[in-house]
Amino acid sequence: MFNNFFHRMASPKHFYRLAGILIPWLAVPCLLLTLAGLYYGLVKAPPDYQQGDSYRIMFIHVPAAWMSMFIYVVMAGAGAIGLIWRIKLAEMVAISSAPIGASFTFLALVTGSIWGKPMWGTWWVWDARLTSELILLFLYLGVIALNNAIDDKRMAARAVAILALVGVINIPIIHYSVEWWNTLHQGPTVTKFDKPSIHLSMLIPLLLMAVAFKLYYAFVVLMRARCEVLDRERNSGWVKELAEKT
Amino acid sequence: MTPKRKKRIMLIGLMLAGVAIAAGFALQAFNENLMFFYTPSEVSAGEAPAGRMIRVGGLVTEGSVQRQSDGLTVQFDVTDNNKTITVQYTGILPDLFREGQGIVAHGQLQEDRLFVAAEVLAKHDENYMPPEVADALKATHDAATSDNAKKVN
Amino acid sequence: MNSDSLTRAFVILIRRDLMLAVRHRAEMANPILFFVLVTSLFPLGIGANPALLQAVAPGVIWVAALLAALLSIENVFRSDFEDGSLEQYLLSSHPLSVLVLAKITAHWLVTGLPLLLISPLLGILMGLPVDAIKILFITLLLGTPVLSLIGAVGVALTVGLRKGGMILSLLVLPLYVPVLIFASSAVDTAATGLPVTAHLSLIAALLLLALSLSPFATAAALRVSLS
Amino acid sequence: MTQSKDTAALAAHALECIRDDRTLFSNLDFRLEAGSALILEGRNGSGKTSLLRILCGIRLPDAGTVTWGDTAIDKLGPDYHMHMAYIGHRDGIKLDLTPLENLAMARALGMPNDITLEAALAKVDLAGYEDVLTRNLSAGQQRRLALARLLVTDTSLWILDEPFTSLDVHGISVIEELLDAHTTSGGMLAVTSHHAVNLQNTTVQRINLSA
Repeated sequence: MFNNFFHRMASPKHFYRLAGILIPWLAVPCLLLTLAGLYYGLVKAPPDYQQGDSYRIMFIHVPAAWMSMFIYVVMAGAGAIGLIWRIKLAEMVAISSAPIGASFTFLALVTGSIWGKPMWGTWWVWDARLTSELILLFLYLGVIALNNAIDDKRMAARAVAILALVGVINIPIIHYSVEWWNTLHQGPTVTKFDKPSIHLSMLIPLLLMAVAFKLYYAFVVLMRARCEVLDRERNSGWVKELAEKT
Repeated sequence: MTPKRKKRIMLIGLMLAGVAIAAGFALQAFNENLMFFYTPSEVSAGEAPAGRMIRVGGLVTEGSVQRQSDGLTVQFDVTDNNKTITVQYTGILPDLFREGQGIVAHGQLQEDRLFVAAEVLAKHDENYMPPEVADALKATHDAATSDNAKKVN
Repeated sequence: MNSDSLTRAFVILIRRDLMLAVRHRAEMANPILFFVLVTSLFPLGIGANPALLQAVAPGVIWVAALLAALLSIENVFRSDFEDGSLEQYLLSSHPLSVLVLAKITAHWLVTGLPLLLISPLLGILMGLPVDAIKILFITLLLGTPVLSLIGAVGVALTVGLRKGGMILSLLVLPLYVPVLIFASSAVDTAATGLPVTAHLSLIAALLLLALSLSPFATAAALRVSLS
Repeated sequence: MTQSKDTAALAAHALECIRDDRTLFSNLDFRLEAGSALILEGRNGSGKTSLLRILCGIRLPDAGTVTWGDTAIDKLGPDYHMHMAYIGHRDGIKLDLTPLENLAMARALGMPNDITLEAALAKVDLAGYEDVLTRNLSAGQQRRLALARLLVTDTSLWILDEPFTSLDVHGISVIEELLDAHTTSGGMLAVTSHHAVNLQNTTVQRINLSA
C-alpha cells in the first residue's frame, strides 16, 4: 500500500510536473538568502581578531565543504534506494547529484587554497582535511566518468549506485587514514557541543550561506533530474505529447 | 527455510562477523598511540621515548621564544598548562607561529629532555570573533587557555 | 545442495585458475617484473644516497606494489568475460559472491603472492633495516589482498566497457589510499624502531572489511555489467 | 524448494525489452511446460538473444516478469539457476583447458548428475578428445563441447542461443537428438536458431519476434 503510493509519487511523469512547480519556490529563496548572506558576511560582519578580513572566504568555503560531503551521502543513499527498490527516480537523483557534488568539492578546494595562502603561507599542504577532500573529488570524478562510459542509461545508473556505495564506506576510512599526517586544518567550529566558538555576527551569515547552498543543490538537482527524466523517457507517450505542445 | 536461504543467511552472518572483527581491530589500534603524539605532561612523566621521531603539541609559552645568535635557531617552551618542555628548532617558522599559539612539533627528544624539532606546524584555532570581543575574552578568561590546550591535539 | 558442494566449487575454481595461470607462465611474470623495475628506477632517478633511499623506500615499494596490483587486476575477470565464463558463474547454483571470492583468491595467489615473496629483496636494495623489511613483508601480506579485493569491484564495474582500463584506475586508486598510508607509515615507523602493532591491526581491519564486503559488491557489479 | 520436473513451468508475463531507444518487443506472454520446446524466430536484432538473457535472469526486462513455478525468477536467484542451463553466443569454455577439465568446472558450478564426464563427451561425439587442449579443436568441436555442459548437471530447462552455429550436418543431427531426448524425458527447451530445428517427438511452440 505504502509501496504503491511511493512508486506512484516517484513515477517520472508525476515527478517531472512536481519538480517543475517546486523549482521556482527553491530558486528564489536561494537567491535571496545568498544575497543576504553575502551582505552580512562581506559588509556587516566585523573582521576577525586574528585573521583580519581574509577569514571572510569562510562564508563560501565552509558551506561548500559541508555540501561536498552532504551530496555524496545523498548520492549514495539515492543510489542504494534505486538499487534495492528499483526506483528509477532515485537513480536519476543519484546521477544528477554527482556533477553538483564535484563542483562544490572543487569550490571548497579552491577557496580553501586561497584562504591557505595568507594563513598558512602556502596554497596547498598535504594536510588531512585537504587530502581527503581531494580524494572525495576523485571519487566524484570516478562516478561521473563511469556514468559517461556506460551507454545504457539503466545499467549506468546501477553501476554508479554500486560505486557510490563502495565510496561511502570508504570515506570515513580515507578520512581517518589521512589524519595520520598531523593536521594543520582547524577543528570543527560550529558543531562543537558546548557552544559554537564563533561570534554570532559571523555565525549568522555562515548559516545563511549554508541554507542558500542547500537550496541551490535542491533546485539544481531537480532541474538536472528533470532533464534526465526527459532523456530517459523520451519514447514514452507523455514526453512526446509535451514536446508537441511546445 | 530452504537450504539456499540458510546458506544465504550464513553468508550474511559471516559478512557481519567480518565487519565486527574489523571494527574490533580498528578500535584496538585507536587505543594505542598511533601518531606517537605526546603532550608536555606525558613527556615530563617520561612516557615519551627518547631518540625517536615523535610529535609533541601544546601552546607556546608567552615570552619564552629566544632566537640564537645564528638567527635561525629558535628555542621556546611548549606547555599544556600543566607541564612545560623546551623545544629547539632550526629553520623558518610558519607565519602563524606566535606566542600563545598552538603548535605541533615533530622531532626527537634528547636525553637532557630538550626536544629537537625537525618540523614545526602552527595551527590557527577554530575561534572566530571580532578583535574587541577577543580582547574582552582575554581579559576575563585567562583560564580559558586550558581548554585551548586540549584542542591542539 | 549442501555446503560441501559449495566448498568443492570454490576449490575447483581456484585450482582451475591456477592451472590456467601455469599454462600462461609468461604473463604471470609481468606484474612482478614491473614491481622490481619500477622500484629499482627510484635509486636511479633520485640518486643513491642511502639516507634518502631509506627515507623514501616504504612509500616507493608500496606505490610500486599498488601500481603492479592495478595493472594486473583487470585480468581477474577479463578473459572470463570474453569467453562467456562469467555468464556461467552468474547462472551457477552457488552464490556468485563465493565464486567471486574464489576468483580473487586465485588472482592474488598468482599476482600478489610473488610480489610479497620478492619484497625482502627490494627492501635490501633500498637499504631498509631488517626490522623494517619484516614489517614490509607483513604489510604486503595483509595489504595486497586488500588491493585485489578493492580492485575486483572496479574491474567488475568496468569489464564490459571498451576503454575500461583508464576508468578503472580512476575508480580504484582513490580507494587504495588508506592501504597505502597505513602500510607505508607502518614500514616507516618500523624503520625508526618504534612499535607498529597499532598500524598492523588497522591494516588487518581493512583486510577483514574488504574480505567481508568486496565479494558482495563485486557480485552486484558483475550482475550490472553483464545485463 | 525443489520442483519436480513436471510441475515447474517457465512463464513470461507482459515482457518488454527496449534497446537503444527501440522497443524490441512488448507485451510478450508465453508459458513453457515440461516436455515442450519454445523456438524463437526473427530477424537479426529482433531481440532473440535479449529475450533469452531475460529468461535466464541475466538481463532485466524493461517491464513484465518471468516466473518459474509461479515465483519471479529474480526472487529465486540460485534456486532458479539450479534448474536451468544456458549456452550463449560465447561458449563459456576455456581454450587452455582440456575438454575434461572444462566439463569438471561446469559440473562444479551446478547440480552434478550421475553421468561420467567421458560419457558426456561421447554423447556429443568428442570421444577420444578428452585430453587435447580445447584450443586445438575445430570451431564445431568447441561448440559441441560447450553443448556437452548441458549434460553434466541436473537441469530441466535448457536455454540455447544459436546452438547450431559452426556445426556441420552431422553435428546438427547429433545435437537435435540430444534436445529431443531432453524434452521427451520431461525437460524444457528455449532455443533460437537460424537453422530449422527438427524435433520430432516434442511439442513445439514458435514465437516470431519480427512479426
